[in-house]
Amino acid sequence: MSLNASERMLRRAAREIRAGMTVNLGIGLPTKVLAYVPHDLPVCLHSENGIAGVGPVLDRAYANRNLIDAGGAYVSAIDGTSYFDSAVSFAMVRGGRIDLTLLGAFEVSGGGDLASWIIPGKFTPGAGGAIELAQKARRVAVVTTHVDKAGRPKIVDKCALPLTARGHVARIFTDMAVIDIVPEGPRLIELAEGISIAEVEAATGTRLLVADTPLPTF
Amino acid sequence: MSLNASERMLRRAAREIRAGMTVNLGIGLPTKVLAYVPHDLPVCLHSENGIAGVGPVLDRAYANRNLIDAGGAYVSAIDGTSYFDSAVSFAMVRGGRIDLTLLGAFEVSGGGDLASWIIPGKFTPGAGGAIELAQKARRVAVVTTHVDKAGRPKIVDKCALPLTARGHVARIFTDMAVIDIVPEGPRLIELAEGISIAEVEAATGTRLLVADTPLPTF
Amino acid sequence: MPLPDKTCGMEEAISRIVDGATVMVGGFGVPGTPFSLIRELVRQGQKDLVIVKNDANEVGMGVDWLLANGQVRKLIASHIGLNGNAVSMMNSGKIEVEFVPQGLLAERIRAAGAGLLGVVSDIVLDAPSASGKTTVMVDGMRGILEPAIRADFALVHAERSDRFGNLCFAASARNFNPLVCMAARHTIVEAETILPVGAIAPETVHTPGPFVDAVVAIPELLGVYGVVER
Amino acid sequence: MPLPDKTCGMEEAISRIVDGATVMVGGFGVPGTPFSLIRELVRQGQKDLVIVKNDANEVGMGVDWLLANGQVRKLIASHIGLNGNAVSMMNSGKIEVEFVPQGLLAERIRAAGAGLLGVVSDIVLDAPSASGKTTVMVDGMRGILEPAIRADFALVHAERSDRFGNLCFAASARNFNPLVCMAARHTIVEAETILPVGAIAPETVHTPGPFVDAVVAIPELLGVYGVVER
Repeated sequence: MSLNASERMLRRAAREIRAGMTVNLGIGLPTKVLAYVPHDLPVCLHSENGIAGVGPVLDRAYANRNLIDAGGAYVSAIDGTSYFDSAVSFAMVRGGRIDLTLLGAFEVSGGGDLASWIIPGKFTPGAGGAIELAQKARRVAVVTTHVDKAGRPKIVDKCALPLTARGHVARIFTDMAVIDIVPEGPRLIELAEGISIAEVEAATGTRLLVADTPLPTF
Repeated sequence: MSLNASERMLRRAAREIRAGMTVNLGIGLPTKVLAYVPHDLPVCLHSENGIAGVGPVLDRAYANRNLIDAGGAYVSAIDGTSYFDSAVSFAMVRGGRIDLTLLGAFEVSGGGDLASWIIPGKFTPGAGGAIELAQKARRVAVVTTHVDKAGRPKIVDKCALPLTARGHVARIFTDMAVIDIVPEGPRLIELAEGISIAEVEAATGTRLLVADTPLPTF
Repeated sequence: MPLPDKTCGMEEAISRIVDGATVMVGGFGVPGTPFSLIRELVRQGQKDLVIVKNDANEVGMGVDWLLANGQVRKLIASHIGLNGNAVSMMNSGKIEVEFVPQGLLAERIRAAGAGLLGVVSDIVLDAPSASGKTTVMVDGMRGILEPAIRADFALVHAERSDRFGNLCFAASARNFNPLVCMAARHTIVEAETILPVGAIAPETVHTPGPFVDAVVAIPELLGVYGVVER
Repeated sequence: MPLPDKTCGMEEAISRIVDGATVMVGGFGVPGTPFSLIRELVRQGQKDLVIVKNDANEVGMGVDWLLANGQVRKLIASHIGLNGNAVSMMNSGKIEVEFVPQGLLAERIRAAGAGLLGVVSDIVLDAPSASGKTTVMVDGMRGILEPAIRADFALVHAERSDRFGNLCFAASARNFNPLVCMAARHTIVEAETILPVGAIAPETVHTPGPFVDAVVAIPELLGVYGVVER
């Protein structure tokens, strides 16, 4: 993935974050989306360990030893930040107060299944908070490279790995395309600049729905 | 019930409250016990609506409109008072953090059953917090007149009214006696000054266990 | 990024409530009861409401205004003994009343707020209404399934709110307010003081802003908020 | 009446923990982890412990000291990915690990603290460990019974405590600490500052004193409490 393609993916994903939302960003690519959100957009960032109104990550020299986000980054408070315990934090998640979560993925299926938490025998750190976020946020979108490091499609017909959530992903942002999960299946809705439909189809492990009309690019 | 007998009952019941306890006092006679607790005894009073460390009742002129106890009395804060929501308050109750509750009663059975919340067709205000206190405080004691206004025994073989809690009452303080509920049944353990065992037995609606040795008086 | 501003006019906020809605109301007695929001709900006159509140206030106060105005179909409460009107209306069948022990009421409301289907308790209610309950075994112990109590709207009284809806409650006025904030699909808060975002220290917030949808200023602190003279 | 004084020596407080006990530990990563209490537990050497904590800290920190000292039989956690030792010990069978999704871990601990037998959720865990779960119907919806997680002891880190055990936590160091305070039969708190009773404003208390059994002073704020350098 070229730096340019990655940047455009993040910039496009940032448009998913709208004024007034409470948003939870997963570790990795989703967190990087933040750099592309307009600085004056009124949004509340949530962190699973018990923060609403998460402020910018600080340099170690300025860090507060008692203020980390769920990914372990030393974050900061802003005007209106609040802290709460982990039961309240997940009440917010399961109770439907997270309007949007952007999550990373090992695999996403055309039916909106997400695998992101375990690779049996290889990567078994535990579920953390991803399962509840993926199953309970009002809207779940995935931000991921279109293929893995070995060049294999990450968007597949059926996930081989244990699921984080079944059928909850609404949209996928990759360095090649934006794909919506609709009742009929995965629908290609936007193309990265310079990428053809055929290239996306070749890099995708499931059949995509494609409109007859020209697709917007990002 | 003579004033003197009532006072002695309350004074005796006050000895049930020991240093270090968290205590919930029911409305009515139990609340009046407080006047007989030594002022320097370290005790934490709990109120169901969300107070630990309940301070003295204030005159209306000095009342805080936002600070009432579960009985609606305008109480005060002391050093170390805390406020919390009603779920936390009953977590304290059901979770076993109330060491003692003193409750009023319509009827108490020899098996430790308590009826105190409803008189079908007559008094149906709802359960309030009494049921959880009576079922979950670590120790439940009843403070009540030995007979009702019509002179009928309040300590009975079997409660006729719907129960607040089954078999949870450990001790009963009345104006005539102190009765412990033990596995064998209700045991008379103390007598009010000037009251005979026969008088207690005559005023009690169930058979009492009485030791051969002389009983202490209060 | 700044936090969203949720301040809203009283009339607009209450106008979102529709006939037949389930409305949770904070407060235990007077403290924490959102009298101004209730008064506006009486003025607008939505009907067939299911009200969930610890108590029915007293005659001539708060929930009693809704009862007197014939807006309440059903009341879910823990204790209504201080409101003789409510008891009469229950006894004459003018309203349906469902009693829930106080701590279970709090917990079942919180369960909805926590996105749970319910909780399992071992509290036994010796009343005909308890006979239909489902029992389940948990770790070898018999428990009673207590379903979550959800609401369409919550009406809340806060001492202070910032414009994002971070709330602080005064003393025992906290009671059910943080719970109903969580449990309703749409939470409307009246605040004695509305502060700029950033004016409430992050560690001292009682209810975090994400649980709140609308923050409404109180035009005047009605006498009913004061110490009750009996 | 004054409130009881619960201050206690570190050695005495930890000596109450017996071999085989279930011990809940507050903290999410470094913030809120009671390193000083854990260090004393390592010094005293109680064995066969079941540890309940969100994570296993990192190598050379906190829970890892207990693992390295062979004191842990089982770990109930949400995520141990930052501690390679813990993952290795799990994979080689030296410790048993039970994973619980983070919010359900919090909620099941809270359920114990609230005197409930369990909660009913609709969160599905796609793992072999989830296959033995009981399903129940609640209001026509299928849910999964999640039993309360109880403990004999809780170890808690507070920024401030008064001598009665009213606690305040700093920023994101709150996390699981208020929950484990509630869920254990005996709660031991280490506090960076111990204040006279009355020094904490009643509205600002995060965990009320009745949930706390022992308040222990920290002799020195070890380096491990600081910002982690990677």
